[in-house]
Amino acid sequence: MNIKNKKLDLNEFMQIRENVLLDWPTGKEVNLEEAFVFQKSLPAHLSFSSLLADAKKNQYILIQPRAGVAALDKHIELLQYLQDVGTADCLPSTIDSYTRHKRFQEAQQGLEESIVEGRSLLNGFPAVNHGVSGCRRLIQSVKVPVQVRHGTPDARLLAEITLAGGFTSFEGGGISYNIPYSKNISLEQTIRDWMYVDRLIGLYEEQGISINREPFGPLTGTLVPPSISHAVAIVESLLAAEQGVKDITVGYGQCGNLIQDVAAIRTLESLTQSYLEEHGYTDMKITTVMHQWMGGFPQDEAKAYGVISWGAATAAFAGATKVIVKSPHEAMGIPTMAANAQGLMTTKQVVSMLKDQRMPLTQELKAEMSIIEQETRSIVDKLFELGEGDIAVGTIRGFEAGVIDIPFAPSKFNKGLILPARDNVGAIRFLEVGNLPFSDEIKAFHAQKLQERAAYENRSVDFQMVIDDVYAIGKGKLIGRGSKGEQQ
Amino acid sequence: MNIKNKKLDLNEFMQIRENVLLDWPTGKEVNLEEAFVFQKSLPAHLSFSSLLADAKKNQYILIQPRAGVAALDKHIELLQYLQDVGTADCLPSTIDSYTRHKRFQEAQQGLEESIVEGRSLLNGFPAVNHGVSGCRRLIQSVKVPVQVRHGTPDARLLAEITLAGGFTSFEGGGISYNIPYSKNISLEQTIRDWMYVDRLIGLYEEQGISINREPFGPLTGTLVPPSISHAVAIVESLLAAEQGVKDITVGYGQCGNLIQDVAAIRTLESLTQSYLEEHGYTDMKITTVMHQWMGGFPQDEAKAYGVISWGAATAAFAGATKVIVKSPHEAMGIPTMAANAQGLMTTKQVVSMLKDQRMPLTQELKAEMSIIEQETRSIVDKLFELGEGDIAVGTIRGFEAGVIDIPFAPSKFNKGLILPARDNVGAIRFLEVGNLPFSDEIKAFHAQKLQERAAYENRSVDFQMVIDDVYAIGKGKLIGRGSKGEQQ
Amino acid sequence: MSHTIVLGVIGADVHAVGNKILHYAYTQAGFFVVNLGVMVSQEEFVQAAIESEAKAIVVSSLYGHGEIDCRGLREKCIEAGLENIKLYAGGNLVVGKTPFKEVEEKFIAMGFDRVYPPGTDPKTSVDDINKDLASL
Amino acid sequence: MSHTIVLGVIGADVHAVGNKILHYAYTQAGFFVVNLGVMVSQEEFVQAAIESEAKAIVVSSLYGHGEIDCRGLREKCIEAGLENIKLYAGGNLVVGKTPFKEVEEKFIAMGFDRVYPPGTDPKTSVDDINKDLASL
Ligand code: B12
Ligand code: B12
Repeated sequence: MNIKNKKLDLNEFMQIRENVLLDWPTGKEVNLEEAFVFQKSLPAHLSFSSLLADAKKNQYILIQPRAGVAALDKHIELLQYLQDVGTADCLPSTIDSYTRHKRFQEAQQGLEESIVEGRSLLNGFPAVNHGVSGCRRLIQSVKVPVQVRHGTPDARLLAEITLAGGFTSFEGGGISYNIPYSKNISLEQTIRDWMYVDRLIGLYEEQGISINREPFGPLTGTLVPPSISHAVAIVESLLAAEQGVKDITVGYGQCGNLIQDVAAIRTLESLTQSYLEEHGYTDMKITTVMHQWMGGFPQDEAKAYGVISWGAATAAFAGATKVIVKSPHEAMGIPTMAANAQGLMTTKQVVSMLKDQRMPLTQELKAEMSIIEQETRSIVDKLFELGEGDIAVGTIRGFEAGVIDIPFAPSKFNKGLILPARDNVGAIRFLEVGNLPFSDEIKAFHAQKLQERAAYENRSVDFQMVIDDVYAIGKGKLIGRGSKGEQQ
Repeated sequence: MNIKNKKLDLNEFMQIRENVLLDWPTGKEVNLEEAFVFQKSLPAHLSFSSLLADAKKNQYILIQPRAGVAALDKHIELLQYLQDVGTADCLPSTIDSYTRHKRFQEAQQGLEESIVEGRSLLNGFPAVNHGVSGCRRLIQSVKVPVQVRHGTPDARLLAEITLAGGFTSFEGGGISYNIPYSKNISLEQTIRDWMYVDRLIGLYEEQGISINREPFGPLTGTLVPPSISHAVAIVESLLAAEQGVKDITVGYGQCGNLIQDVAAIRTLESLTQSYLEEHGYTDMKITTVMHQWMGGFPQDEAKAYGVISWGAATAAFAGATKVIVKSPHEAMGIPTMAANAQGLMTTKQVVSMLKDQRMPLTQELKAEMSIIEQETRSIVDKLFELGEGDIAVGTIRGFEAGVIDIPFAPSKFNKGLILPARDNVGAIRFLEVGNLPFSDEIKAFHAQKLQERAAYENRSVDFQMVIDDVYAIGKGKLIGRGSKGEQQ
Repeated sequence: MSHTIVLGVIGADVHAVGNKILHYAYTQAGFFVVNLGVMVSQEEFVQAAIESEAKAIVVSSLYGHGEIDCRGLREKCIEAGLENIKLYAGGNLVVGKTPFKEVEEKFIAMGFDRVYPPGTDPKTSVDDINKDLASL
Repeated sequence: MSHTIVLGVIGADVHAVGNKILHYAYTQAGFFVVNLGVMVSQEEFVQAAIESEAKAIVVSSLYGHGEIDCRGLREKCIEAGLENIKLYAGGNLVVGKTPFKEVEEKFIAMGFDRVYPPGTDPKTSVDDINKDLASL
């Protein structure tokens, strides 16, 4: 294995860079020195880092949508609407799936057809095709910071263009944008490509331009137990920090059980902080983001509002710095501008109403936090062990060994042995632990929790339980019970 | 004072009854013996008592809308829709304001105009005008129990007609449907008139027909501190029990601070139970109902969904037996059928998702419960003292003395000295305690809580704070802060 | 100048909260407020206006029957010799969420001078009243 | 009879959850399932159908690009000699919440035999497939 968690040599970086910029004609618009000047010229209210720091300090919760359409004008209109009507505190540009797979030619075709048809045929904003100048027009049309949100295994050109274009936050990572988002790309490849992205951001940091980095927390969005996503978030934070990233927002997708979710957000912040410090990255700014339920949604809009609100309430009780908002159209398709703003307004109402209420540190919460901590540490520590101290190497070996494993992931580089299911109060537990390096005690804990539920429902602990749980929220429940114990 | 908390003599009751039935021509349709037969003929799934008992036993939460239009056919259509599309577990018939004030002639006119115009000019269902036969047609058109919801100081004829008509639950009480709902009617009058209603229900109980009674918990719906509404609920339960009522659902309007709301629902049940037992009513069935936020709503529908959902979540965490649901049209007007069903569906999604999560009994919760208990007991015990053991007499004297006092009430029989405001985490405290018989310790507690907030907001504790709090939820906040500490 | 205005909630309507706040707001704004509270009949409004020599009647209706309750108020004022009195209405004037334009037209046709949609900030009307009464 | 069907998520789409559940459901229903997983090209679908002698191709598309990705699949099948193969499509086939009628027409016009709206229960299609393949 020819990889190391080591800051990329600047010359090497610059060599790779030449090729990266050739991937699509807009690459040649990027000039780093000029980009630094441009970023420095941006007003403070367009800086994601500043906004996050302010929210963390003053304990309010930022709300952010997902949004992106093909045409630049329409995309600007969309973001302005979400800012003005939706009262979004910060904005995204969600990138289309062709761009995510560097199929820039198909993206171009989709973009052109979209302009002709007057509706977006792409499921996001093709930032690379719009180039640096297009991005700058966008950034200068809004009043709040804008982040690149995507799902791109190789995001090097995308990062070059969008950062030069004035975006101040970049989502993703070598694991979180590979395993849930691709099939055949090796982790070695994506970790390496994301080192490039992080190194690039490090260069901006060296210029005093703080660019926020957000590992993608929810992974496959479907019943991911907190320790799994925490482990990934911590690894990606360590990798990013090594390349010079200073401002990190670690993420988590809401599970639905309040105590588990609060415990998850609290431990996510403390564990990340602690691993970074242990490894010598002491000047980091850490914040958290909670994603409202990322799995299947109910089709009915009124019901979707219920799910959205519960996500908002959870973020408030947990004290997340930011919450990513779903829309009432979630189950049906990419939301209209109006539906997207509605999700935001519902969320804003709830997070502002609950702003001053935090969950106190009860026995139950402590216990849940301790479980998550133990599990996360056993995974991350095992990765270090496998990598003989190198977390990049360890992570690749870890995925090979199934020591870290993501449920429902499409990637062939993921072992796919674990199965999650909900316990009798809806917390997500392990039905199959696969090769996760958990203690017998922890394994017994999960088995017992699921047994409790199975006994209550008078059924067996099996794959049907997993399926029922995958469908549950879409069908108006949290736990996919059989007939027993259900409200009609 | 010529009143006593004593079961009405049957002869006396029958004498009064003759006159009651003369109030409007439909009164003569009522034949008690025949009504018993009819009620007994109804299937179990139309019984409110049975449904509440099942929900309490199996720990799920019933959802119920408010709804009523003038014309019978339209009202039936409305209720069927709320049942089928809205998945309401139980139904209401909300009575129009003319009927509430026994202005049956105006109700008749409104009803006729409504039929002509093809839209409801009345704000509810004029059950008296529709008579026993109209009510029966209604009850037999639906699959779940139906309750009379109103706000009627003198509900004697309304009760006669609706109970004979097959309704199985009746909301209200001599205090809760007087002080918030009228201006010039004495408590002596309404308590007496409600003894009649309770006695009537007692007669049904004697026949083995259990009719559920629900004192109206939220009162003026606006920043009512829990101990105030608890005291009223307990008094009305005692009065009802004396007349032979056996099945009581005590109510409470959500305040918005989760711990306070959970504490309120838990203590409401335990205190009611304990007072009833202390006074010899030992075979009572007690359940609870929580009303989603009863004060001013935000006009925007997406924001209203947020408020509705937060109410649903609170009901679930508290473990209320039933939750009364608002609609996204709340701030604007009586909801359309569709908007009403939407509020229900949002609520159903949230209560079923959270069905298996209850708030554990933490230190914070215990402390809040203890405050509510102390306050409520000091009020109720003082009322017994003033009444020299008779709670009817004591209540009337208590209102005169301001020993019990309801904020923002229109009645001239209410002292109106107390003022509520939110503390720094949004719990409702007393800014003015008026003549409430609280210990110095409790008074100091409230003063200190509001001082804390005032210090945080750098303002003084005054009437402007109350106004700001009245507007707050409508404006997207829980606490009506000045500029300080607000999310923009 | 301290204008005298009559304030109240018309009909069988008991919504008292907004009325208490309007009372406070109008008093703060320097008006002399005759507040009849809730459940006020047309006759009581007219009587109070005569007795207090008020220049304006501010009617609230929240509960949905405003349309029925307000009909004829203008005529009663005229009969009582209050030809020039200004009539204002606000609140949730009709049953159900209704485009405000329709509601406004309806109430203007009934003889109201100004009509306000649900949840109007009292301040808005203070400015209007000051303007309207200055020209009397 | 154990029909062979080819299953996969077309294009650059990585939504894997529904695919895993469909695989399970179709296997339970007695089909022999050739599951190509996510990110499957038209060529791969056709190739797999030829190799496995499948009678039906079940295409999922969730991410919104279904419209672009599915164009020409019928033609590719015909070119490859699979004149009679049944084509099914389901998922969130187009970008945005769209009346299903429109989507259905679009995909039928492209040569699909049956089209399913978002969140269709796999069971629905099991019955349809059994019916359709019985008549072959
Ligand atoms: C989980 C999820 C993700 C996960 C996927 C993880 C993974 N690798 O599997 C993550 C977070 C990675 C993700 C990414 C993206 N997603 Co996504 N995702 C979802 C979500 C929330 C649930 C999907 C799911 O698993 N449902 C549960 C399973 C059981 O149901 P299902 O997938 O619908 O499949 C069932 C049925 O549809 C049916 N079915 C499917 N195919 C067929 C075929 C036939 C013939 C039949 C009969 C039935 C059938 O049976 C299946 C089993 O029951 C949906 C919205 C929703 N449904 O609530 C959005 C959604 C599908 N995603 C969407 C989008 C746009 C994306 C992204 C482009 C952008 C983004 N938001 O980041 C990327 C795409 C990446 C890519 N290249 O594909 C959109 C698609 C929009 C559209 N069509 O207009 C949706 C609808 C959300 C939205 N409203 O915006 N997503
Ligand atoms: C609290 C409340 C109650 C309390 C009232 C307690 C009390 N005695 O005061 C209770 C629970 C008792 C109650 C009862 C009823 N209510 Co109610 N209630 C409300 C609620 C939730 C808030 C009202 C409030 O206090 N707002 C806060 C104050 C500050 O605002 P406001 O009242 O709107 O007043 C302000 C403005 O409107 C404006 N304003 C008012 N008048 C005027 C006039 C002028 C000229 C101007 C410029 C401004 C102005 O200034 C005020 C101060 O800022 C509203 C819905 C809402 N707004 O969210 C329903 C609402 C008003 N109620 C309604 C109804 C139907 C009823 C009932 C008939 C039935 C029922 N649901 O039980 C009974 C009626 C009883 C009766 N006979 O009147 C409906 C009216 C429907 C319609 N118009 O189509 C509403 C809109 C709810 C709904 N959507 O169904 N209610």
